[in-house]
Amino acid sequence: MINSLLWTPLAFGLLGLAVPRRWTGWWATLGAAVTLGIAIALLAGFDSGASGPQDTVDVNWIPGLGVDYSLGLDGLNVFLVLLTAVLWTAGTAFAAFREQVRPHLFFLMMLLGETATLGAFVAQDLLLFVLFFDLMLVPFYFLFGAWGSDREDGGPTASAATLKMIVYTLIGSLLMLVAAIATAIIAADGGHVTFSIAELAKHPIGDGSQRWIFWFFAVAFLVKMPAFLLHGWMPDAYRAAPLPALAVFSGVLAKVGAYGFLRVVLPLFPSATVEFQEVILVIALASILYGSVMAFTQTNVRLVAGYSSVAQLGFITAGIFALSADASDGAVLQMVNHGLVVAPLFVIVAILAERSGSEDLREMGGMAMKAPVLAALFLIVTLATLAMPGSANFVGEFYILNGLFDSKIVFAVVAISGVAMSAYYALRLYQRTMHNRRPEGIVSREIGLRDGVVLVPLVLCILGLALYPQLILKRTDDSVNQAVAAVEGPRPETAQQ
Amino acid sequence: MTFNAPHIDYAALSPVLALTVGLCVVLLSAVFKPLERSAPVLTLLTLGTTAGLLIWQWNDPTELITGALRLDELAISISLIAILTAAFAVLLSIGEPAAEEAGSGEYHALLLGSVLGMTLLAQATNLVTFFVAIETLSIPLYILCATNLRRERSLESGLKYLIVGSLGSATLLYGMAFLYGASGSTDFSGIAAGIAKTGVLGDPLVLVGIGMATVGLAFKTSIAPFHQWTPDVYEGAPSPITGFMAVATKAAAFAVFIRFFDVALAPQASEWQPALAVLAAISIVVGNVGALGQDSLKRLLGYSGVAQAGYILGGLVVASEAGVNAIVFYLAAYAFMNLAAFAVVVARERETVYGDHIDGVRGLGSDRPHLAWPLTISMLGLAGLPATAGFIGKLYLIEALVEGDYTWLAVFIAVGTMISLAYYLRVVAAMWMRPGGEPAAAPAIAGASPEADPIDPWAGRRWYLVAPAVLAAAATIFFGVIPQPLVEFAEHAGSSLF
Amino acid sequence: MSATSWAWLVLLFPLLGSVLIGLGFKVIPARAAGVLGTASIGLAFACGVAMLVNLLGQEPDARHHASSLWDYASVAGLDVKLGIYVDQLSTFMVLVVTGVSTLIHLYSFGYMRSDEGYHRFFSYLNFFVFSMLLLVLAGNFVLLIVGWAFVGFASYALISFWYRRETATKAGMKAFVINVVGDIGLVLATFLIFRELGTFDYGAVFARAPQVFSTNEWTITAICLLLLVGAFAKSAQLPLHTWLPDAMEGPTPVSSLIHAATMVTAGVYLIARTHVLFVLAPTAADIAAYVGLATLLVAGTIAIAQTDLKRAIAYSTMSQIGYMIMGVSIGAYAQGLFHLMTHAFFKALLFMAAGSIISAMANRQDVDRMSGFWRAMRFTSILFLIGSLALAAFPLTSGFFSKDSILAYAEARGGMYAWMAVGGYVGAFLTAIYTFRLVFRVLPGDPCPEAQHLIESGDLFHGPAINPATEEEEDADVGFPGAHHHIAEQSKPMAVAMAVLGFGALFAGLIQVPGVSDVLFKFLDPAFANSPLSEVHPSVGAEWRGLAIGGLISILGIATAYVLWVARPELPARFRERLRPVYLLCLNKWYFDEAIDFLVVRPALAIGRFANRVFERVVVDGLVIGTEDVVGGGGRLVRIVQSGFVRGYALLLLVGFAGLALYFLLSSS
Amino acid sequence: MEAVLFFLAALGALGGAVGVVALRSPFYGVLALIVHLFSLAVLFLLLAAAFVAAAQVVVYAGAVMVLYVFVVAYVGGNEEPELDPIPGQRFLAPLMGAALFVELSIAILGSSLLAFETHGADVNPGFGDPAGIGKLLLERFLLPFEASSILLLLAAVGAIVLASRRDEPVENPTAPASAGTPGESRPAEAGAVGSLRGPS
Amino acid sequence: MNIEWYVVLSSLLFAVGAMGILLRRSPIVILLCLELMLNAGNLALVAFSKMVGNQQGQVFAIVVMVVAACEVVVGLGLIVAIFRRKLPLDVDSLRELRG
Repeated sequence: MINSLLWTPLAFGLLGLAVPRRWTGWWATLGAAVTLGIAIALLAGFDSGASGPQDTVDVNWIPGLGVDYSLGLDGLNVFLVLLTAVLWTAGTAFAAFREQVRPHLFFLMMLLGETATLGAFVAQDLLLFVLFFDLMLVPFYFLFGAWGSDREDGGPTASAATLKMIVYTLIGSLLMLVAAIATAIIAADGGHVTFSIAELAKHPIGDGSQRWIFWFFAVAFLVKMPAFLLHGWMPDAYRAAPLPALAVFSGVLAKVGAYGFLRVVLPLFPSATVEFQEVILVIALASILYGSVMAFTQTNVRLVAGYSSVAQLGFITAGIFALSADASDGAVLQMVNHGLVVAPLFVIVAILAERSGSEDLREMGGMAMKAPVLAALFLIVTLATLAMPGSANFVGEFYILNGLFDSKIVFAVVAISGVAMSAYYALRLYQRTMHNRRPEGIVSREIGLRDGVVLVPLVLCILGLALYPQLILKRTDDSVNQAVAAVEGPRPETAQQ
Repeated sequence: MTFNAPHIDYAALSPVLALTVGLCVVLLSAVFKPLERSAPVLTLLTLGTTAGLLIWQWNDPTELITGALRLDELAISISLIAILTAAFAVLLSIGEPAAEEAGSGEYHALLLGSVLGMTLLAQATNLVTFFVAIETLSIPLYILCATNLRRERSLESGLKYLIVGSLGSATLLYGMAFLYGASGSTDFSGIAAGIAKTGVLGDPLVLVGIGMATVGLAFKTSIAPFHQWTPDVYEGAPSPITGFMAVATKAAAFAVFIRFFDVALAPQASEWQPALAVLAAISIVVGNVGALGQDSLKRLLGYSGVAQAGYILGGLVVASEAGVNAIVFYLAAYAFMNLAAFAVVVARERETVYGDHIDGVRGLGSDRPHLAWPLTISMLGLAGLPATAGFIGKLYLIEALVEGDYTWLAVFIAVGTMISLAYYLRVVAAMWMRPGGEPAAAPAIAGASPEADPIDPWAGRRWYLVAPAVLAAAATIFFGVIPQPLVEFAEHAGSSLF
Repeated sequence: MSATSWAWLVLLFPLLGSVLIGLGFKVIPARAAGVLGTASIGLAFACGVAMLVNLLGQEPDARHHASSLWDYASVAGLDVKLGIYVDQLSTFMVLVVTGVSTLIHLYSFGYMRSDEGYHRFFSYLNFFVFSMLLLVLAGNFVLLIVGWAFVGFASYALISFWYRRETATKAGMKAFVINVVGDIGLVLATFLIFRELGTFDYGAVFARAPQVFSTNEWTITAICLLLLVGAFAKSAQLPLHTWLPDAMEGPTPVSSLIHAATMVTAGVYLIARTHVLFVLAPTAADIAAYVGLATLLVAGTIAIAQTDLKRAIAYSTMSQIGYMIMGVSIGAYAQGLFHLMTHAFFKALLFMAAGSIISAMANRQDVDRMSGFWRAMRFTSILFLIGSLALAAFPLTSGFFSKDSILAYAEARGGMYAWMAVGGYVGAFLTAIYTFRLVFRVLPGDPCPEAQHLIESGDLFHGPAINPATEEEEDADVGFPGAHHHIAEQSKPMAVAMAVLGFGALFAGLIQVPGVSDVLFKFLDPAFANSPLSEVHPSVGAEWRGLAIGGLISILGIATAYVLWVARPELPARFRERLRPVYLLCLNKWYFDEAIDFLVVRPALAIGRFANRVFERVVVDGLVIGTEDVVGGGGRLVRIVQSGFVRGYALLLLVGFAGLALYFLLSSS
Repeated sequence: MEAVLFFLAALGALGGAVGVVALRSPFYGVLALIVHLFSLAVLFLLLAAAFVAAAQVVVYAGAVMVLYVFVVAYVGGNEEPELDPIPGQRFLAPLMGAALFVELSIAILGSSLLAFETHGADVNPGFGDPAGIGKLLLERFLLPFEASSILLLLAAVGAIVLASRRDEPVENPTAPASAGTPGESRPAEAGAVGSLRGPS
Repeated sequence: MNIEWYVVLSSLLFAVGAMGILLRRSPIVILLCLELMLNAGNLALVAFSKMVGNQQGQVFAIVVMVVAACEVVVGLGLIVAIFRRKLPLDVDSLRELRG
């Protein structure tokens, strides 16, 4: 089951090479849809009571190196998997509706990206996780570089921006590779080397090693998010990226970083986590504030969304490093929420760009006039973005901040100011595009059917979650408790080894 | 006087004999012109037979001819890599102007000679054999590099290689002399016993001897700062030869490197380990930053080769079985990745006016996907991205390093890999993210210089160029996804030493 | 059916109406949308009444019920249900909200008829009512926050309803952001409550608070102050009031419903709802009272100087809410709510009348341009007068009784609270003056051109569409004023709505006349029984004395206004000369906007610009570029050393060898 | 007696070596090398390596040097210009030489191997005579011996490949009569390629 | 004579040869210098073989001579080829490959 989930996209992508150009997009969409079906089936069969991963697969992959091909679902990843499937279906469909140059390659890369991302989520073997984590970059390197748009203003070309992104993000993940291996070997301590996360979590390694290994992992994840000071790759890459790819990229890939903290760092390096809690929290806060501030001074629509994600990921990180179950619950919920919000946001950006021929806020406006439906959808997305109470995003942030408030009250108070700023930049984005006078040469056209079928389901997901966030929280809670068990409350005795 | 001929295990010697015989046959084919066209076939036959015999010998290690050779899995696996590479080189050499220049028979004979040198080197367990073998490996290469006599660069590369190479072997020889003097034996085992004696252990004579041996071997494996011949020779030599050199020479040299250091010099390991580690670090840095601004693909691969040698040397630094496994695995992976790249380079060299300039692959993605994919895969593999053999290889090396408490070197590998992305991906970008199309000025260049080789517009479709590229790329992916067979292959090699 | 199920219905209808109208905007004809919208609220009102009846059928002390639908977000110790809480307070609020809303929907049905966004308007309006009801019915703090934010959003949506108007969208943004600040206060308060009490549920919180907190300990004070932040933001109290005047950008029905009758009173409701906590934190309560007092005075002074009809009324709203806040925070809960109700009536009415007049003025709102509407629009003028009388607390009008009941309580409580009462009377005097300034400007005198046109041709004057705030041309498709405007004289629904409210404004006070009738307080008091302050009761005599003073002051104020603007029109100008600083202060609204702009907005934007121009370039990119330079430099170096001279290579090789040899020599024994 | 011989031979060897390095004309260089080789042969004799000495004289001073002489005669002993184009090489080279010598001799003299101080093991008269060496070559070192024969074969082939008359540049079809010197061909090519390089 | 002397002499010759490679630009002379270095190696080998009293060193020396001869042959071949190609016989002028 979980195998089919993982490999269906790639299989479709490869078979797609044989499909005539005109139908590649649809074939790919079908593939993504089938994956979505499998994901839903998995969720349906998911037993929120059971502890530990479910429908696992565990095969010796490279016995010589102690690497296993072991996958599994648990509360941490089940909804992220679902999110991935949903967003990819949407993104692929959105792309399929539009003319693509070299469609075969484009959709192959899209689907390869899905497989890689799913792999990173379901991997239960540390090294497998690292492998997929790195693999994710490859397809997006091609997507951004080959289908990206070079800037007119003499900024870096698409391929240059993409290269920057790849190198930047790989800095993290290669160091992570070293760190992962070091973890396993130190843990094995001369014995049989295993990378199984569950095994490694049982006997954490010594504090001294934990310190540097923790940072190797942390950097990898923080870059991916991206977090403050490590987001240098983001602006250029976001400007260059083709929007369908960017939607899934920013919707899902950023989460892998946050997910990694919960899946790997907290259970495996508890003492270091406790030790560096404040440092990471400071970074998270910086991301929140800086991202927000940047977001409300940006005029490029993509970058507003981009920096807002920086802020949002800051919240998620803060939630994880509150080191309390409720905050982490909120973090997981918020990962899903943010994914569901930012992807449609980019879809809308694409729609707006088509109508205004520009992605600059200063050249937009008044587009709601003839497009009430579009405006309504956009409005809902905006409200979710600014974590309007009543939206699942609010619940997520509420849980995060409440947990943070309990453990580190000062951080919580500072962090919450980000909420106010988010209100400002999100509304600003909405108003500057949809409201106010309409500049010359901007058409206010109602959203077409083809975009509708992409956008409406996503918005429905947002609304549905807003009504019943418990859906996620309930299934997540157990796994989150296990994840934070080692670090919650007093310093665990495992750390004294 | 009486002399009793040494016992010779002909079965175990058969690969070497096969090569020798093949060599002679090919050489004879050069004499009878009508036969000369069959030289490549004969060469392939020889290589095939040898490979078969080697696989047949895949069993417990056997000492040969009074300790001159030792045919064990390490030797066999390395020899197989060398032979595979040679076979690819033969294919790539079809229609290679250099081969016509030199005369197909001689050309292939020299190639076989070099392979012979490699197989001997991989088995050598005696200083004399070692030295002869390394020369048998090198001298034909000096010549082959220069065989494209019309190209000044070919000659230049040949001469440079010869001069620096001989300097290297002279140093090596002098070091050998010291070790012989200190231990009183030319056999590796004898040396190990000799220098392990108290009073000798840690003696400056021994250590400086080791130092000189290191220089010689580091030179052959193009470890910085003894790497400088690499970019020049790679660029100047005929591309098939470069491809052959890049992989096979490294493999053979590393084989003897391993044997010499892990067997003969094992007693002094604690001294040479740090030195080698530093050398590895240096060449990782030098190779990677050197490759950054290169426009010549072959030159770029040359520098990348320096960096890769640095990675591989890491496996030797830890002086452990895992390290040897890692080296052998990485060499195999490296062979596939490099060969794919060179096959494409050769093809583009022949069908465009750019030679091996990076512009030669511009827009390849849309013009010649069947070439673009192999090159892409090989670049991603060399960059160590997942789902390629390169990733597993790095994984293997890093694991060995961390186990051997050389984590800092592992970090160096990681950092180096990051830098390397900048140039590997530049090639990928050129293929997929730039418009292709032939340049308007093309005719102006063709033939303008006496050095320009004739252009073969169909080169991009020749089976003997496409097949190797595709095969190698496929192997790169295959062993990236299902590495276990290769891992076992490597583990055999390692277990045969320790 | 139980009270709670009625309550659920109360919530259901407006939501249903909003969604139906919103989704069916293409298929439902305009009129039908109006009917649907009004009907849904009407039904809600009906259910509210049913709820009341149901409650009255029970013991006064048993008149509170909680009910919940499903777990909203309940894991890891947090427990948030989708639950409501019904008691006298919420019932009362429901009735006020739905009642007034129904009428205003009716009014809008006529008033907005020719607006292009008719569906949108009713959808929003229904959504607002739903949110407001959610706010008052919420059974736990989280849901309260949800309702709290929803009304904030509804108000944003309706303020910037004419979204082509830059001023409107700006005002909307301002309102929203300030409201979010309020929300944050509320959220933080909730966190603190949860941290201390471990629950969000009203019942549990109010039950545990007295045991957990000792009076005036910092946590409870902090909680209350944070709650106050929310309350002030919503109820436009100093210093978070600046959004309210700008909110007048919205259509007049919106001003009358949201920014006069209902939403802005949410703060009052909040304090009343959490009175248990405030009782534990007297300091916070007093602060609230003082802020209320300050607001009512400041707003009064500002209102006198404003020339924009709607804004002037808006400031009056601020000051009236000041009374209520003061009331509920000194313990005059029932009185405060009483005033809340009457204020809802007369202020809604006042806005409706104003809207009718503004329509006649072709959307101009400058009172200095208005005059003579008494002759032009008799019906409207009468109701405008009624509203003003009630606002000025003219004897026997509803405002007369409600406002003075608060002051009487303050007096009765004595001490500094008595002085608050004095302040309240001063405020009342100001109120009378500015209210009747408007009256005397608009109604009497010879008709202004617009009024004249109306008298002669019998239909409305049509000027070019202008933005009342900036007096500049609007772009044509802004929607309003659409084909033509509507005034009460020509539109039945408007007239009906105004008439009903007029009745309310005049006689609603009679349900609570000291010594005569005690309907309201008797109903409400049990809800506040657990507050020691509810023991305080001014004697009937004291109350009547207060009423007398109040009546006198209001008449005095009206007289002053008459002198200033009718008898001796030159006086104001002279005062302006004489007291220029004071006048400017009032005219510029005590420079609050400027202050906030200077203290908050500019710094934030400056930081943003800095981050964008400097930090991002220098530091963030610097990291990247710096690395690139280092690596690239290394590359150049390597390429230089790779000089092509074979002897150079040989040299390097030997240098390397020498180095190596040196190392080995050193490491040799 | 032995010491005298040693010093003479050593002087000769050293002198020859220095001569090779110092003499400007290759031809004299060759002659100097021959001197060097002969003196080495003497040293070999002193070290009881008769066969090696013989081989030295025959192979080197005989065959190889002749080859040298032929080549020098063929290409003409052109003197190389004084000025060294590589900055610093002139000064670094002697420095390096000195450094090497110092390091090596430290290694040698610092070595604690006792045998150093002696004349070496006193060996039976048969030591190093053709019989002994031949026996070793055919038994112990059979393989290197055979291998070196192949090596010689390859070298010969190589020499033929490199030096054979098969191609004069002028016969080169692709090169017209204007077979320019390579010096000018590269800039042309480079320029052309450079002009074709897209902005990247 | 002590073995030391021979070995030191050989190291001196080795250094001289190396210096020659660094200094001289005519490929022929460079080849000669390579010969010097190899011969230095030979001297060391022979000296050591005397020291340790086995003949392996001498055999090695003989093999080295063969190797040296091969290198010479190839080197001279190259020189001839370069000469044929009408290129200057000066290693410094052969620097198209660089960077």
